Amino acid sequence: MNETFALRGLTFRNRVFVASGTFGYGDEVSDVASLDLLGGIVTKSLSLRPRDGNPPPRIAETSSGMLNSIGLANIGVERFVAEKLPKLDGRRCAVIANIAASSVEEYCTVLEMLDPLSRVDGFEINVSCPNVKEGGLSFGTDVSKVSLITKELRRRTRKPLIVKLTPNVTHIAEFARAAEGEGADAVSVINTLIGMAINIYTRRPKLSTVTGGLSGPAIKPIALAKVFETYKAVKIPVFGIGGISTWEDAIEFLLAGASAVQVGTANFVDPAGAMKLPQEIVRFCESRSVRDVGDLVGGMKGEPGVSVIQSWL
Amino acid sequence: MNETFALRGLTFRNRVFVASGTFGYGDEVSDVASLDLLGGIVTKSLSLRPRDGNPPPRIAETSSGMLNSIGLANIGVERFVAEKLPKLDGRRCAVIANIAASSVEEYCTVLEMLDPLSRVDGFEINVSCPNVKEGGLSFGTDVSKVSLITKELRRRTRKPLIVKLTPNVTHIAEFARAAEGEGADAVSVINTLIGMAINIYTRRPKLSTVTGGLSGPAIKPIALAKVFETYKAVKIPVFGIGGISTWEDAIEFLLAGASAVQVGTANFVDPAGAMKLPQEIVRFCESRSVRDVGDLVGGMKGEPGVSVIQSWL
Amino acid sequence: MAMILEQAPVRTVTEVGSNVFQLTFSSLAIAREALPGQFVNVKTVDGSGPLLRRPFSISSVRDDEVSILFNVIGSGTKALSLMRKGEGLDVLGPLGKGTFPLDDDAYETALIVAGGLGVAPMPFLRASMPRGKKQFVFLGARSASQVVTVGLEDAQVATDDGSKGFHGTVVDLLRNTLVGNDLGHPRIFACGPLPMLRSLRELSEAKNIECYVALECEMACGIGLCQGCPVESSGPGKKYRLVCNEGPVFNALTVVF
Amino acid sequence: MAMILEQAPVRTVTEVGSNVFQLTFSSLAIAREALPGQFVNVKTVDGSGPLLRRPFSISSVRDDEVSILFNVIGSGTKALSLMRKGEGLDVLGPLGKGTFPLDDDAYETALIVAGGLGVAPMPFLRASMPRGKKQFVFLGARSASQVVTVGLEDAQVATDDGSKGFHGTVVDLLRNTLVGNDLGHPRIFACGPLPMLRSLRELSEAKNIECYVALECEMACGIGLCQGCPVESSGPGKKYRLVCNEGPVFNALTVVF
Ligand SMILES: Cc1cc2nc3c(=O)[nH]c(=O)nc-3n(C[C@H](O)[C@H](O)[C@H](O)COP(=O)(O)OP(=O)(O)OC[C@H]3O[C@@H](n4cnc5c(N)ncnc54)[C@H](O)[C@@H]3O)c2cc1C
Ligand SMILES: Cc1cc2nc3c(=O)[nH]c(=O)nc-3n(C[C@H](O)[C@H](O)[C@H](O)COP(=O)(O)OP(=O)(O)OC[C@H]3O[C@@H](n4cnc5c(N)ncnc54)[C@H](O)[C@@H]3O)c2cc1C
Ligand SMILES: Cc1cc2nc3c(=O)[nH]c(=O)nc-3n(C[C@H](O)[C@H](O)[C@H](O)COP(=O)(O)O)c2cc1C
Ligand SMILES: Cc1cc2nc3c(=O)[nH]c(=O)nc-3n(C[C@H](O)[C@H](O)[C@H](O)COP(=O)(O)O)c2cc1C
Ligand code: FES
Ligand code: FES
Repeated sequence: MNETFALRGLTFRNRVFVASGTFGYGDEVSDVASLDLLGGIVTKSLSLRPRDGNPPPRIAETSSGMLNSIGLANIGVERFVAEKLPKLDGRRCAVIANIAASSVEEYCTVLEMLDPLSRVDGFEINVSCPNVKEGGLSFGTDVSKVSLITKELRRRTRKPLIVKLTPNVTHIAEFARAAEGEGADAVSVINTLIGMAINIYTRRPKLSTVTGGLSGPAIKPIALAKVFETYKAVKIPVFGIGGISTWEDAIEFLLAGASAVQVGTANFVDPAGAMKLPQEIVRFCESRSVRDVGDLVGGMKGEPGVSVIQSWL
Repeated sequence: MNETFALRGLTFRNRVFVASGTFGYGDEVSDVASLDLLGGIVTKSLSLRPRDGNPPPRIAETSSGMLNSIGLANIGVERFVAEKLPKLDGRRCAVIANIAASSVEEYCTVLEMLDPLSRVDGFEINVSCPNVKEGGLSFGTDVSKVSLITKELRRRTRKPLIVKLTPNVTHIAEFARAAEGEGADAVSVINTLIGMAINIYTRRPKLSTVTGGLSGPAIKPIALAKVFETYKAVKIPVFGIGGISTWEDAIEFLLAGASAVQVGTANFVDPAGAMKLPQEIVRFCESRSVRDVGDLVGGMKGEPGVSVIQSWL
Repeated sequence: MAMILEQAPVRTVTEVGSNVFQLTFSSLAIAREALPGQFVNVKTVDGSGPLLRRPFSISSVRDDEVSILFNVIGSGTKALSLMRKGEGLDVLGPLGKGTFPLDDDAYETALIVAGGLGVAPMPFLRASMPRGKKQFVFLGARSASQVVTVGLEDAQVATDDGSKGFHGTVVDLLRNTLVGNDLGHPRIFACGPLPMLRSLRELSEAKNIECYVALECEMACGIGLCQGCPVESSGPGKKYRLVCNEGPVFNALTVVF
Repeated sequence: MAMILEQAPVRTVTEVGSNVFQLTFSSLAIAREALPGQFVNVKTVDGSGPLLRRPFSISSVRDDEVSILFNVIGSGTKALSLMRKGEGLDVLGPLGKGTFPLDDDAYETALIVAGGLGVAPMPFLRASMPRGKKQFVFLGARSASQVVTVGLEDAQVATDDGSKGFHGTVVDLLRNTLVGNDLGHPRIFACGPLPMLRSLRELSEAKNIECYVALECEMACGIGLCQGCPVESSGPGKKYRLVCNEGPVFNALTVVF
């Protein structure tokens, strides 16, 4: 059984990752979860300077989902390098540094600081964080900006470069094509959807920034459709993200065209859950005589089934 | 307590409606639900000719939501007029005819057929049904088409004209402004979001059309954000739609800027539920000394609350 | 044919087979209105289950008590299986205008054919059968442990693996029975997996026996609101018919399945 | 300080006040590691509750048994209140590095102040108190029916409406007690609604008494992964501290609330 997956010469142990902003820097939960079982971890978005993030409240639960408005709170690239990266030494999973920035220059600077470090295996570029006013949103909804950022970063690294796209656009395929056109090695689909919630008794928004990012099982059908749209539009691999918590969810994304998956919000509910997925995916493949997990990628069949729920009979 | 709400001279009994495609033509469930308690019903989208709709399967359940791919199955405007409209005679709620079409001419023809009929109180224009290949999608994601349709229909009717927008665009406000600019009396926000689901055992999509429309509580935070965006962009009233099932949900939409709400998917779960909302909204207003339900519209306060869940103490 | 929406108290929840439960609730109104082949669309009152209601055939009716029979498959049936006596079940029903036609004189013998949990509607069907009709019941299952006979103890049984009764499919069993037995004017009433219904349709066409089948499909509302449950019609006119509204029971010749 | 993630069997679920439940589960590992002021983040194993876990203060620890005390507020606490003996509770804990500091010599007298269900962490705090410390417990509630005294039977009670004990707030009661009584070196340990904690901070500043408060806020993970639970810090340096990780107990002077 082959579980591995390669990107620009880098081979990942398997196709399951933890998503940016949902697993810290990988050092928080070593008591209960082993990173070694993952294909890789994507760090919290790193910016040049440390960021305090948004005022509280930053979290609101919704039906099968949650809203967040963290505001890219992070320790900054320097402290990440000094304090966090050493703790990831010896871990068998890949480390993908996710970068957030408020200017093209900042993206470049942060990448250049991280690129020489051997423990940084690749980059994911957050062009789409919807809840930071000076941040992502403007880039992620403008095709030319996504092209520009990809181009500038591509010139600066030979490591895998993944562009993480926002779903809050009419045609995500255009953005994927732009990234592909400028040499991105993969795209990640999707970041959170813009959402909001109001406390009707206080009449105040439940998030300090009024709107925030929606994630969790609620968005899975939307994420799948965006992955499918992207898969049809580009040749580079797609990281599927959005509402994944079970191995069934992961396989659904692979079939829709994702080459690998990232688990996000589900880590908050079960911090050891993502680590179980690779093995469960393998078990599924074995039971279906699939020899390479990669054979599932894009494996959805064209014609839908007949309209009958017959599982009870 | 004033519950009423007026649009272009037409006064609705209250601010709760049932959404297009989720309550048939109003005659199906008279056993358990009284239309008289509603502000109005919006009919299933009507096209010039009857439409068979898409092949099965048309429905798939998701986390706190559902996907549909009905394909605008409807009996056509002629049979609607002959068979369904008479059954709505004497009902105290307004009847809003929702129109779907595959060309600007078809929109106009259907509207012209319905406009002279006194039982048709107004129109909602579906420019955004995502699951009909020749239908809505192309119009709803193109600002100039939304302008054109609004303009042509406005010339043909003096009755309230409501344009129902798709959420599958980057900036819904642009579309709302386009409709407003051409004389729409209101906009409805939102139609369903594009989504999909796959049966991992058969590897087939769960909908015959592969992708379909996501609705239900899962999308409520997204719908609220779109309503809020629209409310800030236009002066005409907004019908808030998306995941509403309780009176609390309805009030959340009013606070976000909706002048009225439409209940959709929740009708499938409780066909008598929407009828209870007007009274429950009134009760809430009374308990808060709000004299006019309309005073809630856009009533969200700017500053968010402090980050403390203290309800348990 | 009124449709009732109410919170009916649960009377009993019993495990009647491996992973098979019978849930009985009290609703005089539904008990009075129900016709064989109809279904109810239910959810737990506390909202612990999934978003949409779940449809279940009405399995038996006695006084004010209505029973359904189900397999625990996913979250909906799981939540139902955990209900306790006295809790409220949120029921919408009885639903479906297409019911098993029992009251006419065009048949003398009822051939009741069920595969797996397709037995569900049959006890109610049998109890509703007019006097004077002969009844033969044929049950099919994968193996002995999966045969559910609640209320159908006199049935002839077929198992795919031969571990109980006839070794083969229930349709083969019926076919054998038809050979050499004079059943008068028979009519088939069937519920079960699609392959079974298909081969039954073939048999009935070959033997020129009227055949009524209970179909099911994904449903969002169960009451004709959503247009979500089409089955292709085989005749002229409308392309699709709604399973929830015009079914769930159809003459096998009128629909494509 | 290990963090444990396990499915702990429920021992008892008891209604100990109006709408207030005590749930006890068995987890030797958590019982051993727990410190006063820490919390556990729980969900039902069968997934019947909401998406996210729910945080609850560790209320008492005895041998392998850990208890939490909660009000039924919404779907999460509802699902917990319906759990039965033997069912698995999905528990993550003990959580929080900010705990009630008990073991030093800088105080002689513990002033334990709780408002409403802020009593939750106090039985465990008291049981962990080193010998030789004096303890005074002050409970505040809206009215007599809302006083929950599980494990704190010797407490002085204040009610807003005077229906039990002192007529006024629990902070007024404490203020009165401070006047004229020599309490040695006191230290305040508090949990309760924000207005109470705020007026307590004022009192403690005025009287120059160290004051530790258990805070709570919306949490997605409870373990430092999501950055979702900031409280503004009053000192220099970092603008925010995470309630789940650096709290939930803080010295009242170090945070803005
Ligand atoms: C008219 C009719 C009568 C039925 N009678 C019986 C009966 O008597 N006994 C019995 O055991 N079952 C019966 N069923 C089937 C029963 O409704 C399903 O088994 C039940 O919905 C399973 O729900 P669940 O939540 O336990 O499982 P889930 O995990 O939700 O469902 C299992 C599978 O069925 C699909 N599914 C279930 N419900 C829906 C829905 N509403 N829309 C779309 N897909 C769905 C799911 O996608 C999944 O693949 C009947 C169905 C119909 C339409
Ligand atoms: C450190 C800590 C310790 C606590 N200790 C106790 C205790 O000992 N006893 C006790 O009764 N309660 C305690 N709570 C509060 C308890 O967690 C909530 O009462 C509980 O989450 C309510 O959940 P529910 O599903 O029943 O209600 P819901 O209806 O979900 O919640 C009620 C309200 O709280 C909000 N809310 C609840 N949980 C979250 C969350 N995770 N993120 C965002 N908003 C949320 C909801 O928005 C809603 O306004 C504690 C909270 C924290 C943070
Ligand atoms: C609390 C939280 C913080 C997040 N922070 C980041 C981030 O810093 N950078 C980023 O690219 N994505 C971030 N995301 C987005 C996730 O990586 C992921 O794309 C999204 O949540 C959808 O996946 P999910 O539904 O599995 O959570 C964050 C998501 C959440 C819920
Ligand atoms: C089964 C189904 C059919 C629908 N048909 C139509 C339709 O014909 N025309 C239309 O404008 N919207 C249609 N809608 C969209 C709804 O009116 C509504 O905008 C959407 O479902 C979001 O609201 P909800 O989450 O409350 O369902 C349909 C929705 C569903 C679920
Ligand atoms: S299930 Fe809604 S129309 Fe049949
Ligand atoms: S709750 Fe996630 S960091 Fe505190």
